[in-house]
Amino acid sequence: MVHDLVFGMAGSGGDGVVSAGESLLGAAAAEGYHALMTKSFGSQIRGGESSCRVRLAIEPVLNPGGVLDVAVALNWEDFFRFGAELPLGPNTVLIYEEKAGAPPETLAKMGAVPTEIIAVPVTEMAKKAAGTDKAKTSIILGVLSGWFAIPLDSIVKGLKKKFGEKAPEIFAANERALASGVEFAKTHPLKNPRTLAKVEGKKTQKLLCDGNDMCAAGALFAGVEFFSGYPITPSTEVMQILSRELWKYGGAVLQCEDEIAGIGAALGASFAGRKSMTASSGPGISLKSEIMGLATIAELPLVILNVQRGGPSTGLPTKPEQGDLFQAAFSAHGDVLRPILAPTTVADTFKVTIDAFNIAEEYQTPVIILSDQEIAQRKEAVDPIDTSRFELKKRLVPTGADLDNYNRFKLTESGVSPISHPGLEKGNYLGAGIEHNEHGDPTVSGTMHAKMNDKRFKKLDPLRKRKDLFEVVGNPKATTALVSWGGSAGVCREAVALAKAQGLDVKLLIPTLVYPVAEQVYLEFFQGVQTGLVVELSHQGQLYRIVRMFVDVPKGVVPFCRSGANPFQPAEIVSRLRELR
Amino acid sequence: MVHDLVFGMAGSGGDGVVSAGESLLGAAAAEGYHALMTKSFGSQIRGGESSCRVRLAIEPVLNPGGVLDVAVALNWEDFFRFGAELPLGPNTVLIYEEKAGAPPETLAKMGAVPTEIIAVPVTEMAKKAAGTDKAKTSIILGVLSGWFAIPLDSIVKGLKKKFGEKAPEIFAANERALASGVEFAKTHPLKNPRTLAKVEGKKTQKLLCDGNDMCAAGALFAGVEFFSGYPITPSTEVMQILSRELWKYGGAVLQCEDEIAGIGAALGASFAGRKSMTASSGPGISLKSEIMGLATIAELPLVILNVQRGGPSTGLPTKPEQGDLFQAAFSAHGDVLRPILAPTTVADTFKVTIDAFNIAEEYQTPVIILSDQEIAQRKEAVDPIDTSRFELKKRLVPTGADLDNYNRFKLTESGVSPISHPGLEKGNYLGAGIEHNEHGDPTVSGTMHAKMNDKRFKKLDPLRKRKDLFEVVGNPKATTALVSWGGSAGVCREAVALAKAQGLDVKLLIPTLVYPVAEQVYLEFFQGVQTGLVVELSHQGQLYRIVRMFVDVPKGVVPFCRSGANPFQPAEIVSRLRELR
Amino acid sequence: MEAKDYKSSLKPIWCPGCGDFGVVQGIYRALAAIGRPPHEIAFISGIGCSSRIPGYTTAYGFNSVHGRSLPIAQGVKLSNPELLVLCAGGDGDGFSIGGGHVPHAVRRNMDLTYIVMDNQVYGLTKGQLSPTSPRGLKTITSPYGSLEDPINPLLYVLAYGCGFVAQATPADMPGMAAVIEEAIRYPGFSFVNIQSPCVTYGEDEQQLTEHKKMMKPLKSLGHDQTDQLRAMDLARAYGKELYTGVFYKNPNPPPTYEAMVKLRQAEQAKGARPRERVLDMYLQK
Amino acid sequence: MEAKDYKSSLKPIWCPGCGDFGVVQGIYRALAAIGRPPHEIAFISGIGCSSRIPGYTTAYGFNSVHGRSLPIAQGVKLSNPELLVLCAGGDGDGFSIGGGHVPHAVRRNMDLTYIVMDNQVYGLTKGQLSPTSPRGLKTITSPYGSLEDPINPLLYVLAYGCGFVAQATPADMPGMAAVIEEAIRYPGFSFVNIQSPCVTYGEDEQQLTEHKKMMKPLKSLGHDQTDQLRAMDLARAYGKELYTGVFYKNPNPPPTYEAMVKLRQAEQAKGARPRERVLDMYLQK
Ligand SMILES: Cc1ncc(C[n+]2csc(CCOP(=O)(O)OP(=O)(O)O)c2C)c(N)n1
Ligand SMILES: Cc1ncc(C[n+]2csc(CCOP(=O)(O)OP(=O)(O)O)c2C)c(N)n1
Ligand code: SF4
Ligand code: SF4
Ligand SMILES: [Mg+2]
Ligand SMILES: [Mg+2]
Repeated sequence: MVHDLVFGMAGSGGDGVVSAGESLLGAAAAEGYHALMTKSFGSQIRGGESSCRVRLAIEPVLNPGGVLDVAVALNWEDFFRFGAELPLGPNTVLIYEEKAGAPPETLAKMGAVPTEIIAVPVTEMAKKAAGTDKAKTSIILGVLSGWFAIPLDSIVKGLKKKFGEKAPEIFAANERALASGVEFAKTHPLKNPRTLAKVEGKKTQKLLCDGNDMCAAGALFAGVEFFSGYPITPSTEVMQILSRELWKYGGAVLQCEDEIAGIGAALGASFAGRKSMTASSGPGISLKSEIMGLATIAELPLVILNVQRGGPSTGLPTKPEQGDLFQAAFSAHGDVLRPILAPTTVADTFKVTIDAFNIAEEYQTPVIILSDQEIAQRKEAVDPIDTSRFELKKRLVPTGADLDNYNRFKLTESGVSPISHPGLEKGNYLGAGIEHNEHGDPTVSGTMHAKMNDKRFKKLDPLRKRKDLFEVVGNPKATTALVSWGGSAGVCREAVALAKAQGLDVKLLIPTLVYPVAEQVYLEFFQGVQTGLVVELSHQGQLYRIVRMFVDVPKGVVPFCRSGANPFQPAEIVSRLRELR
Repeated sequence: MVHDLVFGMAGSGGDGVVSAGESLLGAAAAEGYHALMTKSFGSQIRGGESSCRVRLAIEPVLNPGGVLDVAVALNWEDFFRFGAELPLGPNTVLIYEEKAGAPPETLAKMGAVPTEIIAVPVTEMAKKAAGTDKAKTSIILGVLSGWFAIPLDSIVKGLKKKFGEKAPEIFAANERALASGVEFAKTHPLKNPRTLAKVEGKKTQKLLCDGNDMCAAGALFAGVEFFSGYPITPSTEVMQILSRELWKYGGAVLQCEDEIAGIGAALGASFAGRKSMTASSGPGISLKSEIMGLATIAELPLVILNVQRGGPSTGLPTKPEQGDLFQAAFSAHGDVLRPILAPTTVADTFKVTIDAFNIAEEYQTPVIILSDQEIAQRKEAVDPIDTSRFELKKRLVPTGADLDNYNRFKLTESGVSPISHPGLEKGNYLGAGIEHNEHGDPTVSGTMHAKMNDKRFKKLDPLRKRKDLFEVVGNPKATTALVSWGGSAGVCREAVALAKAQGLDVKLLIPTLVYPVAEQVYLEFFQGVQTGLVVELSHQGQLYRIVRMFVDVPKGVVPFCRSGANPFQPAEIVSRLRELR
Repeated sequence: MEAKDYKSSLKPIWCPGCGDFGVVQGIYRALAAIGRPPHEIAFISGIGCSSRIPGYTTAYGFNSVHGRSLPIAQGVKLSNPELLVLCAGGDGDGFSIGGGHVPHAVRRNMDLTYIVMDNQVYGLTKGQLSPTSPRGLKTITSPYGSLEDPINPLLYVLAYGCGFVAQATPADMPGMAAVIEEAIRYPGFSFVNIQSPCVTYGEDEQQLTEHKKMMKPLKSLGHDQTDQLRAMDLARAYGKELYTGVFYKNPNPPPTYEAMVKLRQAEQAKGARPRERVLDMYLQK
Repeated sequence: MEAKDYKSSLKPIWCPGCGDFGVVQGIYRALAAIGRPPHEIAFISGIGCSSRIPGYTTAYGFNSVHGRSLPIAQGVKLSNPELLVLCAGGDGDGFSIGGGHVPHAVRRNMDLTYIVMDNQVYGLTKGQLSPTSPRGLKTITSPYGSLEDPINPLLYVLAYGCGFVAQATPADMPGMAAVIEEAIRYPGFSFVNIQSPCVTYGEDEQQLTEHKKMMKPLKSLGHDQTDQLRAMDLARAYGKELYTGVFYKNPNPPPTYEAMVKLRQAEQAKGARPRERVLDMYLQK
């Protein structure tokens, strides 16, 4: 009986590996498991190799897991193409299509060789049971169900939903294939059997979605009224969902000619008084940087999503990396302070998106949501979220006295000044990228410039004191520490648990607000810390450097970072921690 | 007898204040003085208020100086418009146009009131002597020559050059105006006379130019073959000079439709094997950031000039600020390391530009020259530069064996691989923004990505060890320290001398290479340092923060920074240093 | 409403005699004729001498960044279709750095008016080549003369399918004001190219006195405003002839983008989940 | 030289049946006919499925960033006019994000050839609207149909004053190869719009079988290649008619930009100071 199973499957384009993964995910979700799935493709648009990882667990899962418990290779070439993305270990049950032939010696080279390697005549069985090799993956699902006790009827229900009405005969064929798979499992028991524990108690209906889905939903909940952008992997899905949904709420979506127009139109909408958003990934964000600076000096609310991918330049467009933090914090010219929020899980993306809109509107500033390809595109079965706990912020609109000889950029205590919008009588003003006086008129005065810089920075001070934008996991007294953000933070959460299980007491700081740097939060967290790691998926370790800018990081706390594509595994983090001490 | 005089003059557009300053500068240069002039205008394109500062000295001068020794107001309104740019002190000789009327109380408000305030009937004298008020500034030049012993014949020579042939009568009129000014000075001696000391020994013929002139000349000397860009204040002059000169050397200049095309064409030229350059200021640099990232991953040499101006966004386009350092270091997405060189004086800009081309070509990388409006546009009389001491670097081109199955991105010891260019037989390769293997083919492998990131960073290691890119001024054993860069470094040099004169022992570190951060250089410099300042003209103090990223800066060393427009004065730096101790 | 109600207290920093003084006058008059209160007008521009213009009106102004007035204006218009949205800038702002946005703004056909102050030079940056500078022009960045043909704003925008394309000059104030007014009243994207001389960096033959001599009102030529191909043919003379007035006006304007958006919002409204239940869209069925 | 000499060892990652397979074939043939050795060819592209094309040739390739192939290509050409410079990309790369560079590349008239693989969709990003997508098209980002008219690559480039404008389809391989060859041989900027179907995200009526039925060779219509206005008139049918072949070819091509640059370099050469004395230009006289 195990509480956590990680499956990995690879095949060529036609094999339907990914849809098999989705069936597994759906079935597990229906049974009340927490489940998570990531896909990976070759560079081909269609027909290339493809793979997926599916993780099922009783407890909530926060990352795709490490070494596979179960690996399925429909052919060896494609399987090995994914290398480190589908890691095998001695305890992995390795299943392969019989006609692919015995495992090549490549396997040995990969280090830890699975003790249990089983050939299944997948194609042959499919042809026999279903009369077509299209049913290959149903054979596999049957076998997995048989060996690991994945409830069969939920898989069947899923297939029925998929084919049921449209193609009853295809459904029937697949049902037969499933059965023959189960049969095979019965007649070929595993040497050391493993079955997945049942979920106890009532099963809550799960949400099936990825980080981009959650971002779009968060924006809709926060009351986004306008979205404009330009397609780019891996952020396009957000525009895609809003293109379907936003009209329903009286909003509009504009697919623009480029990213500059994308942020330009969004900024125009904000100038017009609307909650507004744009989205892109690294290359597009680079193009947006000039207008991000305009949003800062014009003090206009704007939410900018950057779903990071491997860089620099076009880089690795389909792989995760946390390499855009420097850009997010520093890309505009001049003195600019721009809040950056990083979601750490699929579900967290919903909350973070709402935070982003609230901060943008309350402080009249552009806010960057710094997501990454892995969180954005991994599908999870997560528990429904109680939205009643989120409050929504609106921008401060001038009224009464504010509007007698209205000063758009009034120097106030908080640094925030009431903001009007076209259509509001007596609120007329000149927005501009040129430095301005309180009224909004252009100025060349260095003194006024200093005052306005001061205002633009001061108004964001409260952010660094917001406890809800930081989380400490584990024993706050621990002298061994982890700091991590975004996708890597999910891995670190598990690392903390794993370390604990191994008798190592570790605490973890997760800043949702990655910039500006909250000195106090870090200083308190580092109290008494002797050793630690700042864990992030980038060559330079960008958060570590940014924290150093403002905080004296204990000598014993060092960066643990590497280039993107292959996310960290809890185990390697724990062993790295051990090396430190 | 004084060795250093700072003049300041202000008037309205028509008054010719600036050309008067130029006459002064030219005359001084001809007499062998070191001289420097800065101009400042209102936001009008033409006809607005204008002012200039001229500093004459026996010793080389490194900044426009602080409080004025001599101030000339052609009318009060315009004079006060420049506020802090034309600071008065008790010892300032304040000269004003009589018909402007007695100094308004604004003067008192400005703090230190000059003891010597003299009305000169400028217009009246001009009309009388020259028959036109166009000669007003010649009256003033005459007065100044009389009071401060600025050699008259050099001024006359200057005017002759200016009008001589073209308009002999105008020249004659101005000559009469000069004489009457001198006469006025004779008949109205100063309460406490001050005359400028003569330059001893033979007078070397001086160069009269500004930082942008020096940058263009440096590029030509370094062998630039292609320039493309888009006009923007305050960088346009570089394109302007190259548009005149580069053809002569068989090169070409392309004024593009925007900054993206500007850097795109320049990158194309580099891909084609040419030494290539683009130039802009903050807003344009923001637009260039995507292609800067492309240059990094494609490993193409490219020199990018950023003449900083006040930001964010359009900001203060005609004022100096050092606010684009973060952008220069971090603007592209992904993990990018891009050398940044900052010139500290007009003359230094020549050397730094040559360094930039050498580094770009040797290490196959984009290099940013981070100048600023003040250095770029202040005219100086400087000593000729011996160009024989500069060596020029060329990129490493593949030959012989390299070209059998050529690997463009070969993983070498140094990280630098031979680079071919279209036209070279057997050197054919695919350049790309996509991550690549050694041969240049696109890859999605995380392992290869890590290797290539490593290569791109490693190849720049030697830079941080280059002594010639760092300068230490003053007593290396001093426990009080200054660190400064760019235009502010020139002020700090004088602050060191001033401090010494006041018995305070201070040392100064000037990094020409501001990024990557040379840990060792800073650590050595900070040895034994108790207190100090990092002096820079930006709201955030960007160098201070960037150094902290990599170096443990002594607690006693703190930022001394402010928003742009008004450069630092040596005196305020020294007094700030005193406060620290 | 009178012209003066649209004039702000901000003193223009244009050079004495700059053509843009005339242009802003023409805009005051056109707006007065239309009569919308200033707070219902959004006036977006880029960067350049000409782009200073919103600040000299009492409308909501946005003097944004170089070349981006059109994308920003589209965001404003889509967010609040009730607003009267004006867009303005220079020849460089519009057809050099901003040139990529024009065809897309045109084809989206929102009801906004784009006014280009075409002075064949970069004024604010002190006199470099602009995309409309004549071939061979000598400037500080082309000391030996430019090597390119100028672009053709009128022909381009016609080719982009713009429903209202006109040209004007401050040399004919009533004519210019009338054309601006007609452009604003046109229900869709409208474009007016105004020959607005730069007295400081412009050429002599580009000044108002010359305009007075050169200008040929299209009306007087009996041009058929509804003939798009003929309009293109005439537009080809840009730079040689100074035609003023309307080159092309779509006799039956198609529905605007914002009108279609309103329809779509109405159609889709019924499908809206309460925002607090938005996540239900991902509930596993 | 034969076609195969221009084919690289890199295996195309295009979907089976993608129109771009045909396009690269046509380019191999055209290059073979011209016969320049691969190392004297620079092939620049942006980003997109189509922009992968340089990698499948043996030329020097530069698969740069989205929309910037033309500026980069101009830098290459000006730096080394002896090179044969090709530029290629998708409809989105060329007329959406890259659209601002096209008119300026055209008016500079360097001798380079720009090939757009027009599939009316964004392929690489998996099927969103492209600037040439027909009005009303439903895609993942326009589930209720697009609200814009498509742009018109042919008419735009004609309006920009391009000296050689043609259209082709891989459905007619010999015709396409011939047009590409003619474009490359044209001494100046040449543009070929190739209808290259996206089999994965494209519409049925955009596929090669349809092209075979629809295509109308302009030759067969007796179109006069030297009549620019008539060419524009025909180009207005883009999206309705599939005309193939040459729309316009300037009978007397003007000197190219690089030719004028060479002259200028020659004229100015005498004025060159020795580089080591370059600072003398600032010596106070
Ligand atoms: C991104 C960016 N690039 C360049 C500039 C510098 N710049 C300001 S205005 C301008 C062009 C002005 O010409 P035009 O648009 O024709 O307006 P005009 O001044 O002639 O009215 C330029 C190049 C800038 N402000 N921002
Ligand atoms: C700056 C930037 N923006 C967006 C993208 C994402 N992207 C890559 S290709 C592409 C468009 C592809 O369409 P097209 O140019 O028509 O080429 P096709 O794939 O259809 O051949 C987009 C939006 C990118 N790579 N870079
Ligand atoms: S420079 Fe030219 S365009 Fe600018 S304000 Fe002066 S006259 Fe007008
Ligand atoms: S997606 Fe379309 S354009 Fe891209 S390779 Fe596949 S068929 Fe070709
Ligand atoms: Mg202009
Ligand atoms: Mg396409």
